[in-house]
Amino acid sequence: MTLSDEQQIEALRRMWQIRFFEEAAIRLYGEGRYRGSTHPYIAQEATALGVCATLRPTDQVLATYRGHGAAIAKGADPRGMMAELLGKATGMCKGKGGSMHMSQTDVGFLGCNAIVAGHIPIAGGVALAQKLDDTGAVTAVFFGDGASCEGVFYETLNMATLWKLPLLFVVENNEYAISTHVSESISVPNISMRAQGFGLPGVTVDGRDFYAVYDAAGEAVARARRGDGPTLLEAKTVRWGRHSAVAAGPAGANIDKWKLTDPIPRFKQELLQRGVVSEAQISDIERDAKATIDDAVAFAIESPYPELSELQTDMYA
Amino acid sequence: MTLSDEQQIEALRRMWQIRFFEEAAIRLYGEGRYRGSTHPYIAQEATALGVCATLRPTDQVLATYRGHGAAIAKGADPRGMMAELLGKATGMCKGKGGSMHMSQTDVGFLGCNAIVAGHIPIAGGVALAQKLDDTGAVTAVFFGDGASCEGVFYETLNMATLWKLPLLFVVENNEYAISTHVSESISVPNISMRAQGFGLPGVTVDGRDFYAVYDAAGEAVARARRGDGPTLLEAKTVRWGRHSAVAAGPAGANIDKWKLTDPIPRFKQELLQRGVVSEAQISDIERDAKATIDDAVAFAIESPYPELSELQTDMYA
Amino acid sequence: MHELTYAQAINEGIREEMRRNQKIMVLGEDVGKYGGVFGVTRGLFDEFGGERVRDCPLNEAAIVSFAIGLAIQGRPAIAELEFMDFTTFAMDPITNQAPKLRYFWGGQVSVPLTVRTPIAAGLGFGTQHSQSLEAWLIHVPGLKVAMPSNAYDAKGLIKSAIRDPNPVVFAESIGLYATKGQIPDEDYTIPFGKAEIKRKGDDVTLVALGLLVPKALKAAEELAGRGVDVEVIDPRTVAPLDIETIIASVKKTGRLVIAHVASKTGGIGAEIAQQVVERAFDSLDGPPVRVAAPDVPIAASAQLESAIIPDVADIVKACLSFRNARA
Amino acid sequence: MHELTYAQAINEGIREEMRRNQKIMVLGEDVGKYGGVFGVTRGLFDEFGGERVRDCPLNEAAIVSFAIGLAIQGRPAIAELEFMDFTTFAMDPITNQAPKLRYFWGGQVSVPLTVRTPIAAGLGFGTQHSQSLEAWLIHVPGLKVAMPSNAYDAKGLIKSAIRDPNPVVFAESIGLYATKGQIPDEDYTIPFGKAEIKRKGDDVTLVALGLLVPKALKAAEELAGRGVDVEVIDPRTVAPLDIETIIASVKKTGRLVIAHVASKTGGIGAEIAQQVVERAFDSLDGPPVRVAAPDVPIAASAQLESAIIPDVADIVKACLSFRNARA
Ligand SMILES: Cc1ncc(C[n+]2csc(CCOP(=O)(O)OP(=O)(O)O)c2C)c(N)n1
Ligand SMILES: Cc1ncc(C[n+]2csc(CCOP(=O)(O)OP(=O)(O)O)c2C)c(N)n1
Ligand SMILES: [Mg+2]
Ligand SMILES: [Mg+2]
Repeated sequence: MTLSDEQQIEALRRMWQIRFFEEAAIRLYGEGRYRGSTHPYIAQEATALGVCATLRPTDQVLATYRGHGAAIAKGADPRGMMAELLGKATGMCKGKGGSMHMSQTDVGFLGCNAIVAGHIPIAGGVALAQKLDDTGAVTAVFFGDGASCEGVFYETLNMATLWKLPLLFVVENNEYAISTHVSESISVPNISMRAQGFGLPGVTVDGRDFYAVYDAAGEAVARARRGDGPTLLEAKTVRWGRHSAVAAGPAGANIDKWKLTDPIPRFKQELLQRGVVSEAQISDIERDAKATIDDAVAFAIESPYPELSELQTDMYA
Repeated sequence: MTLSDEQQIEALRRMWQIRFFEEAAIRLYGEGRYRGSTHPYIAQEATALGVCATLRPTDQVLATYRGHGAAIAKGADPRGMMAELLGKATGMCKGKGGSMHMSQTDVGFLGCNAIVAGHIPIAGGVALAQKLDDTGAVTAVFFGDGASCEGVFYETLNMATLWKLPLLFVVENNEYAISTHVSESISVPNISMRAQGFGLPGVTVDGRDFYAVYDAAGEAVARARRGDGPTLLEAKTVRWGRHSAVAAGPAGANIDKWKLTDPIPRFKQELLQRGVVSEAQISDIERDAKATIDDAVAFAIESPYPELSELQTDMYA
Repeated sequence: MHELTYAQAINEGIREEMRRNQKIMVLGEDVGKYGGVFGVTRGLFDEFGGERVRDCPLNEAAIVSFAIGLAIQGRPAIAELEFMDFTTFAMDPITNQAPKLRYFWGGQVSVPLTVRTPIAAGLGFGTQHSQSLEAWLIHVPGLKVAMPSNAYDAKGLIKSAIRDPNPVVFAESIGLYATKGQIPDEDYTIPFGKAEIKRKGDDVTLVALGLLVPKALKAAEELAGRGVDVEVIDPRTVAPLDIETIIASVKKTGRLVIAHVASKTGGIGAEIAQQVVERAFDSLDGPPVRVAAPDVPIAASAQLESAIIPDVADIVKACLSFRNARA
Repeated sequence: MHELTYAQAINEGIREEMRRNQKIMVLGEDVGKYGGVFGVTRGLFDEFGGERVRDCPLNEAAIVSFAIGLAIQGRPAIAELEFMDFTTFAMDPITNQAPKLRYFWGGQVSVPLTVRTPIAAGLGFGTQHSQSLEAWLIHVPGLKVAMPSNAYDAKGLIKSAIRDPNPVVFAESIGLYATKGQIPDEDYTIPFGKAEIKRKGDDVTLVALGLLVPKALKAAEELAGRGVDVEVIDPRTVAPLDIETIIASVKKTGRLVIAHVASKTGGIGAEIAQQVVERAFDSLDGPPVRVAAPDVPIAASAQLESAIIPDVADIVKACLSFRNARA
């Protein structure tokens, strides 16, 4: 697979959208515009884009509560997302889901899930459906290092390998599960090594490097489309600092380290070096992404809250 | 570690006891002397004895519903077991546990468990307690190939490795979980390979070979006592035929194959070759084991059922 | 008409639905070639093949979750858990995922999931294999729960469950698997939320669930001999629950007995009683009476267990317990 | 006396018990250096070290199971689940293992286990982070369940829970963590199964759980202004449940309201109501009234959620709903 210039430009645009979306999400939380919590995807943008750039609209993505990045990367509408965050009737889930349950099935984004790892075996079922449909579609499931400790992850590794499902496990190792460092929770140095116990390929890449992620994901997706089964892809990354908008002080990587490894400037640099874009174009893309999110925020703020009658809808089909 | 002659003789005696116990259990079930079910350990005796011969009285063993073998191997009283099977007041659990919940804590047998794999993480906690007690004691947990698919098994592999617990995982791969062959349920050829994804040693041995099990278990136990952490020991074995006394027709290995690989004649043969016992002694041991079980059966049959007032006891300490 | 056991009736219901809709799948432990540990899926593997009747590794959480994944991709999925006690391993997908996904995604998907699982109460399997846990499930908004008491209902309800675009837990009773019933030759379904009055009566309303319905009918017969005319109601599904039929009956009889095999405290009996009390307080001669297992783990010993699981005599006694018995 | 928040009171209770008994352990996600996601275990790691205050990988089933293993080896264990909704992953150890082991082993072990877990209802976390699931747990024979409503009780009850040689689920309310109370300087415990009458009254008996106790007291004050004299009872533990105190009150007032944040159907309200109806039917002026969340998943949107979680106004309304209100 080769990436067109437009694809790379679109990837940068979405990386910016994610960054601005999350910054807005934190700001709006601070302003008391919604309750609960939100889990910023800041600093992990290259992983979502690197993976989703290998996917087709008919492929499926499932993500965790830290899933706004995957949503935008898969093409979800920032307006619907922002309105959802604020609990508005115009939200993609009518305000019923909030930050941790965003989904937009018509672009193949089968949602965030607030139960850590709960979505991994569901993704297995989605991939099984794809295999039976035999259309060459694949599923990518995003989850964290912490999630990789839950039993259902291993159960799914086993079943997906056994049944050769078109499934891409994307574990985003940002070193922390809330406060717990991977060295205190995972018995092997790389999470991709889990694959050795299950008989599927396991690969570790720098999750802050768009191209590295793209290449590894591309290979895994091609393998899956061929019917050769799943791959465990570990994207090593860092967390901006706080686990969530409500979590107490930084426990993750500190902001200086973060700035050095920010995937967006890095990707920008590479795009310039590769001659894909000019400096001027880059400013345009950044401005455009900003405008998209500003518009989404305005839309979300102006939107009405759901009617109370909505409490009773959507329970049963 | 070297085995004394007495230890080897005792191992043979207990293998016979297990065999006779299980034959009696099947017969008594057929006679309608108890309800529910029972899961014979027949043909797997060498594994329980090979492992338990490496253990001290203060070590702990946890097992599945197919756990009568582990119980006898760890020194549980056949009378208490047989009475438990028949639901009698003199049963080791006062009749409240039945076939699938036998336990005798004063010999370090922390019971059978009827939830497949449910006992594996409990064994992890027991091993953690031992590590904190720092007495060099270890825990061995027995479970089947089927159980190795449950998420809690992997969760425990991870935690035990991370915390270097004195835990010996003994997976008895008898090829079947009820009707499901390992090739249909496990994504790698040997279950011991799971260890590779978790960073602990994984070993596969012929579970019908007492000495092979003993040697591998001995190494693992020594490692655990030294504080070097857990080992995953896979004992390859066969199932006599039916999953349980109630299960429909044989789905496991057929009886001809089973006879060829019967661990008891094999062990007998080796004992003779090694000059540990004479033919005459062997007959005595067999007769003695038979007498023990016959006595247990008589004891169990003669014992009274629990009083109805027992319904309300033992709920709270 | 043809005669089938309760187990065969469920089998026939699944089979017919799988013929109607090629997308329907069966997943579980031993459901394939082996036909299920209690034989309920027997023959489905031969007819529909291993792709659609799929033996799974031994992992309940993943089985139900995979079924959810299939369901939200438009493939109605039937997952089997070998005993209801093992719902404990699948509680997350059963309660946090299946019944909530549609809601928290604002209606973007439907979840045509059926989780079949049998209750083994009274068979001597011991405390981890004998529980009737429907009370947990009725407390989960978005989940439907069926508890068939006979072959005819079992077939009609399993077909409704499979056709339902929403998650259903289908709680079978092993103690009923061998009971026989007459099954119409033509296609039929039984709607959820519609109780059946199994026997008309004027003196006591007796609501019984699953395994206890046949026992309730026996009790009613015995009571008739003693001049007490019992109306026996089988809710058939407990979520949704047809409380209207129960209330209408209580308005006539003034007395309510509820019988289930689950332990008493926190059981469904309390919920049914309170709904009736809320809406028909003035019609009641006295408090509703619960017949249920005592609040103890279920002992394996046959003698102990038979004292735990409610029987005909317990039901009779409850029906005679009203102070001003009319009869 | 000293002032502590509800969260600090639990912390102090755990701390004191850990000082009393060196064998006591704490296990959970983020319970160590971080001090717990809601700060309840803050400082314990520093005082007792990482061996006894143990950060675990993210796996609830293993955490609770390990705690059981420790408990049966004589080490009372306190396991934390970060939200009560995650009990779904640990349902097997919580319901099939901890409360049954002693029984099915005929009394050979005791299981001094405390599972601490907070209820997040009303905080906008959405449907998988907002459930109050105590109704599941009271249906499990062998399990005890505490639901403290204030700092004083929280400390006394956590100490009892830890000393109890039996498994306890200790359900905290995040909405109460910051509420303050006066704590005696000397050691005290609060026994399980002993309700507290928070306010005496003659007209209505109002039983409230956890988060709703303060709301019930506010409602009672408002009602007093309207001439309705409400007796507010906080059961403090729901298993065992001090039904005697509730019945004694109802015999006086003739009216019962039960308020909980869990959804109505299958909730504890039904159980309490039915126990009262069974034993004090003739004292009741009318049916017990339940104040509870409606039977829907809990939506994230603040507007929707606030309509779901019962509030003071809902309680007031319920207390005024009796036909022949005496006041
Ligand atoms: C089953 C479950 N357990 C615990 C939590 C609480 N929790 C939310 S996020 C989180 C940490 C997850 O860490 P990781 O998987 O590494 O993802 P990250 O936050 O780093 O993206 C925890 C423990 C939860 N939501 N679900
Ligand atoms: C959690 C759980 N799921 C399913 C069962 C039903 N069941 C009992 S034994 C068994 C097969 C276990 O196979 P394996 O672990 O290989 O042990 P074996 O019977 O071969 O000794 C199953 C599925 C159970 N008891 N518990
Ligand atoms: Mg992480
Ligand atoms: Mg096996």
